[in-house]
Amino acid sequence: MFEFGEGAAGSYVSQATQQRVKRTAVVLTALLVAVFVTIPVYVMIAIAVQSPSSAFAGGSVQLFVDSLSFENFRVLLTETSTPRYFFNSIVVTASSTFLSTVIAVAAGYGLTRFDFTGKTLMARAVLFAYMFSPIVLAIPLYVIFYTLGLLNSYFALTLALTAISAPFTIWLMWQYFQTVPIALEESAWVRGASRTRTIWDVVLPVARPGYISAAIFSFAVSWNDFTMARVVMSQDEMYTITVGASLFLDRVSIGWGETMAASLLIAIPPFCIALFLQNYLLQGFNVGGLE
Amino acid sequence: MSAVTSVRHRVADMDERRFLLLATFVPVAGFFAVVWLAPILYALGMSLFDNPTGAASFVGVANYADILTSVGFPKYLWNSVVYAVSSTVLSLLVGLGLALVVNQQVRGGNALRTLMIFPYLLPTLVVIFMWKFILDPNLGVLNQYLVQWGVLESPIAFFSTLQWAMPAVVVASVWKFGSFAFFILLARLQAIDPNLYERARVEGASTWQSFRDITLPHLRGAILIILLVRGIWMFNKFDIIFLSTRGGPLEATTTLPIRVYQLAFSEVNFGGATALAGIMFFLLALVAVVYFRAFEPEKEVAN
Amino acid sequence: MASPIRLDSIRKEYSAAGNTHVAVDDLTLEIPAGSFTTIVGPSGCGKTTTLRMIAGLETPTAGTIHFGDRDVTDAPPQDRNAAMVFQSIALYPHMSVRENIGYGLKVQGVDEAERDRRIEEAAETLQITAQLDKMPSELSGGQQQRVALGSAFVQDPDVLLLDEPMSDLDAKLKAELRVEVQRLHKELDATVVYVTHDQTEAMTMSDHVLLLEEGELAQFAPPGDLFDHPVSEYVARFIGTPSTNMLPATVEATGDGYVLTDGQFSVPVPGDLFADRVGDDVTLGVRPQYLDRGGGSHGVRVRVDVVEQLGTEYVVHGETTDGSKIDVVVADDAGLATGEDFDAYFEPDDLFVFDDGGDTICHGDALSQSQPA
Amino acid sequence: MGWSNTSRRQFLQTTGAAAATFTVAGCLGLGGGGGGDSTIQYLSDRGDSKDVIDDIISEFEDESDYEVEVTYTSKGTSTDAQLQKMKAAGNPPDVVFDTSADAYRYQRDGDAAPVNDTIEGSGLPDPVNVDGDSYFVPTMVEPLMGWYRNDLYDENPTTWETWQSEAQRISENEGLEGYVVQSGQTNNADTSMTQYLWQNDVNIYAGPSDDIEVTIDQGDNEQRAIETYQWVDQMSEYAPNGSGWEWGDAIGALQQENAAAIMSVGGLPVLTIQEARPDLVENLSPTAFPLPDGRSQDKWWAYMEGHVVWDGGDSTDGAKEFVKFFSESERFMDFVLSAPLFQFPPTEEGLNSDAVKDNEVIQQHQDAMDLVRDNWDAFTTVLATGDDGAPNIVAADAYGQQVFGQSTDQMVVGDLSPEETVSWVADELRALQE
Repeated sequence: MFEFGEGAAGSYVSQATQQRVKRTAVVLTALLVAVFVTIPVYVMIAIAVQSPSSAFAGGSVQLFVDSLSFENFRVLLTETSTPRYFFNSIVVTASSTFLSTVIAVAAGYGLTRFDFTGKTLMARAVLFAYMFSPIVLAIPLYVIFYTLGLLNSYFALTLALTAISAPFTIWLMWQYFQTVPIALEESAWVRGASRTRTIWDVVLPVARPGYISAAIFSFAVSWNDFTMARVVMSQDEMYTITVGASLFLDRVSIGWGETMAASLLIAIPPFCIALFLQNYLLQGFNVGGLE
Repeated sequence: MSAVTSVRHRVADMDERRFLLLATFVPVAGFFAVVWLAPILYALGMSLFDNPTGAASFVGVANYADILTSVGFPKYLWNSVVYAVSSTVLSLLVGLGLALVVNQQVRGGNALRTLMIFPYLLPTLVVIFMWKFILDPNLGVLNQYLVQWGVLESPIAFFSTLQWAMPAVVVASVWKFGSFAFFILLARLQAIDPNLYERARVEGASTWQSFRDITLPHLRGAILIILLVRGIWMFNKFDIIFLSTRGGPLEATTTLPIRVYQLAFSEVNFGGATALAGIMFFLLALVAVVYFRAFEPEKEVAN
Repeated sequence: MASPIRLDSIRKEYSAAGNTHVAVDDLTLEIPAGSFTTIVGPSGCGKTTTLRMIAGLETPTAGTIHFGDRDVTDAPPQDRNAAMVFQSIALYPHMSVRENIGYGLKVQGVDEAERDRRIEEAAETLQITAQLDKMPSELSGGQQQRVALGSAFVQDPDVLLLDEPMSDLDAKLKAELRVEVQRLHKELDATVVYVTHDQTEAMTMSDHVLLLEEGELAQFAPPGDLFDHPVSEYVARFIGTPSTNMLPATVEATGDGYVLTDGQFSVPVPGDLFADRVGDDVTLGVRPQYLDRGGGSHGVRVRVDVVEQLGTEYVVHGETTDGSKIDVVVADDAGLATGEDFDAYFEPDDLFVFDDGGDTICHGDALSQSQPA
Repeated sequence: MGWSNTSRRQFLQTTGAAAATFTVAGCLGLGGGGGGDSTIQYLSDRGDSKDVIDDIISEFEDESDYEVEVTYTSKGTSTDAQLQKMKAAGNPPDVVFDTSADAYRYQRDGDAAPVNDTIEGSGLPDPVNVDGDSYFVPTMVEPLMGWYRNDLYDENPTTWETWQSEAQRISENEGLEGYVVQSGQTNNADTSMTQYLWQNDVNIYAGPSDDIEVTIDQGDNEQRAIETYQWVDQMSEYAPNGSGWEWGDAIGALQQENAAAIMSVGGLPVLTIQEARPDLVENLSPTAFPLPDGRSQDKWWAYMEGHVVWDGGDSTDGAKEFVKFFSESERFMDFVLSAPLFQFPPTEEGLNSDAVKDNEVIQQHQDAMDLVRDNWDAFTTVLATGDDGAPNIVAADAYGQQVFGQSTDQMVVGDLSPEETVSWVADELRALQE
């Protein structure tokens, strides 16, 4: 008779069986996750590219597209300010991504290369910044930006978005720079390069996977943002796509078809990034990892 | 040898060093002062006033006392903990599972990787549109198929049923945030020396044993950090819950951030809202300090 | 122009968490211009710190450094016309081999044509011409090391610093590169300072060896001097393989003079050195190569532990009767087996005598003069 | 509280100044965020009518010295959130588009300025009149309205009893639920529950504006309220779980043929369903709320939305000019009719105007229009529920927190009995008075 007990897997089941079990588990997990991740995206696309009357025909949702229609997109592009909102989103996302990355590279470099009092404190403060519920910060930030005369400016929204992403990007670059050997810089110094020049010639190129990851993260934060844009922007022509969409989508004449079409448009930049830059992302987390 | 230079400095180099030091920290510090420190202090200041945005009157810690003794507080706190813990742990498990899979170099692993990062980059608004649509009792495809296949007799309104609302919100959260853990863990997995596994196999360890004794210990640091950072983020998560259930039904998904919002904007009690935010901040800080003491995740971070 | 390097009372402290660690303490020496000096010593003795202070990567806590007449103590590394090869090789992963080698020249503003000429010249010397347009990650370890050498060499530095550049290479490559480095030294008009923990490298390559002991200077001398005239028990033990045997003995006065004895041997010694040490414990150092099974003026009984074959020779590891470890190098193991006993003989000529503080009292040449005629 | 005020202002200044020092942008100087004296800040959740609003504004700007800067908010609480921020910064808006109930709240807090000029002699209703001053300029009326499937229901069931038996028949025989009971903190749930209570003549409140009393659990009201909750509870048997349902969710149920009737607002359901299920529209008929036998339809919930002029903004006078201009504008009817059948003019005169008669959508749904005309006199805002229609701040606050919607949730989801629900809701209402 078979005996099952402690260590049975190790002792009695052959390596081949174990490998087979493992293989099956691997494939099953992969499939499950793939399905879990894909289905909502597919549903979004399916609803977006059908006219509402064919998507909902007969009282059930048609997921199998048999007649393509760009009616939903036409409504978005002609009857709403979607293009303008998109433009705004791209402007602030790009500038916040840039700013957040620059700040992270600077702070990450400083944290790993200089020793000064208050360094640990500062590093911790970065983490503690995330502990304050951001909802109530809307009012103080509004007051501050108002006082500075910065409401309805790309600049203020860029600052606000960077505030959300910077703690994490700083942390990421801090990690990353710890894996960049200081000997690379020293070797440049010995060969006559100033510290500043060394940063351009050596540090930045070597840290590229790190800051690309940081940039992708801050992109995600900025593109995702709703709250900060709501705080800073109060004019229709300055709204970002998420705020703008939330406004026009609650109109009486807008339904799920347009909603999904808007979602699809919003999803295009993230999709491109996922497709083209994910290798960098992995490298960034990899070397930058949590060593 | 230490990378950090010593107490005495050369004059010429000193200037450039000081310049770089200032260049790397002053903007960052100033920036943080404006966009984090000032608003936080401002909010904490407001928490000491009644009607701080109107005819403010100083009430000391009365707002704090009111919040802590209010009937709903324990329930909202519990909801927050349930939401933060379950969504963090589940995204960790999903991320870990998938990272292990992709690390096995299965065919299509790269496609999976692309798939995984995509939800993370999508705005919450869009994520919620998707999930509301899928789980909707009327339009939702999930209900449609479950009823069609005879699994359910009648559709379930996932976001508005007492027992389903929280799980539904958690599922949507895990969908969006699973890849955060995935990428960090995958990176760590790929950094493990394959020789260790070879050695374990030679020494007769089973697949499970080598996972337990080699893989897990190597991931420990990453897991600790994910739990901490993600946990804090999820505890303070507002939009995903608000957009999907607004805290309902019957406060089943009313977490502390949702409560902050209700206090601030539907009950127009900004003093109370900021006091609650203050309480949450102190709770998180406390947990973080204990966590730092107990697990020392910083060791994994800073040398 | 190669310049001499003068260190004056150099001290380097690190403080971490309230503790002060002294890495280098009161180091004074002058490295002659154009010489090849090796810094050796066990891990943590301050070798690399000393080198980094010469490079300008660390600043001394106290003391001064001069290159020739120029005080460079406070000069940044950029201004020293030094070149350095790092232990980690430190090639820039994002630059091709050509760019790596030429980076220093580029920084100095050398025009491209001149740069290319010098890069190619260096590449030829180091036999890496074929690799010039590859990326560092495509090279083998030995080739990477050559590129690192080339990068330093191409700059025509006054001072060339090498920090354990071969520690990660296999023995064959090491041997090859050792020759390469020496050849470079000859071609270059530079003072070379070379850090290693490998004494064979130190002894074979250099004109001068600086041996450090916990941050302090143990001995600074040409390799032969270090081998033949160690200034302390520490130097004697560190230099030479296998390590110098240490035999405890006592100074005794006999009727016609003084002897060092442990009961088995009794080595007569001159009174001028030992008269006032009667009764003191001393240590006799004798290199395993100078112990002889065949016979000699003094002997100790050795019990064999292990016999190792080392090329044409054998090293016998054993114990003396009082339990001290002793190694003997013999040309022929002659069937020595574990547990067997034999006598090992030495001549007073080959001895070093150390006091109980580890300082040298005298070397064998001083003893031989006192031999009774 | 002079002392506290000072300390708060100092606190504001210190924080503001600190922020200013810290940022490079500090050199851009103070103030200027919301514009100077000649800019009117206008807060509106009518993104639907953006084109018309922009036209009216540009006409206004042509004729006056003011400029109007609009901030659109989404429906729901985002107007409140925006207001909070602007108040905190000492930069309040000058005109807010909101409901009459909100206007009354602002008046109570001392934030509203009188708009007598616009109201007097205009024939407009005057729902927020305090001590002879008017504080609200109505621009539109949005009555609740139900819609049912005329192919499943043989005719309009009208009474509680018939609705119940018909809903039961449909639920049991037609493969979809007969009705929808919305519950929870949503406008749809709150208005529906309030209207059900009204249908059974429950007087939730009594007393003049300055002495509102909660009477839902007093005298006969209690029994009638219990009956109402009992009926709703029974209807929920023939309805999908509608917890947390807002207007759109209920409409979804109708559109996807999961329910055969819903209570909603105006023509909103047909406007939405028109797009996704044009084939279904002809099967939908409008209805009043179900009515118990023997009762008459004398209170019909209608939102009244319009303009409030904020007191203490930079351009109060300009704002008064603007709201007057807006109401008298030629494009005014276009504004109202930008969501026809959902928004109606604020006066009977407007209702009978050619603009309404000629509207294409309204023409297609004459039955809904008839319902509005026939019940015009019964239209009541939740605010006007004090004695003789006096403004009722408790009702306004209760709507603000959707207490009645929550009460339905307590019963249907939380399993309170109708009796318990009535006392629960009475307690909640009294708590609002504290």
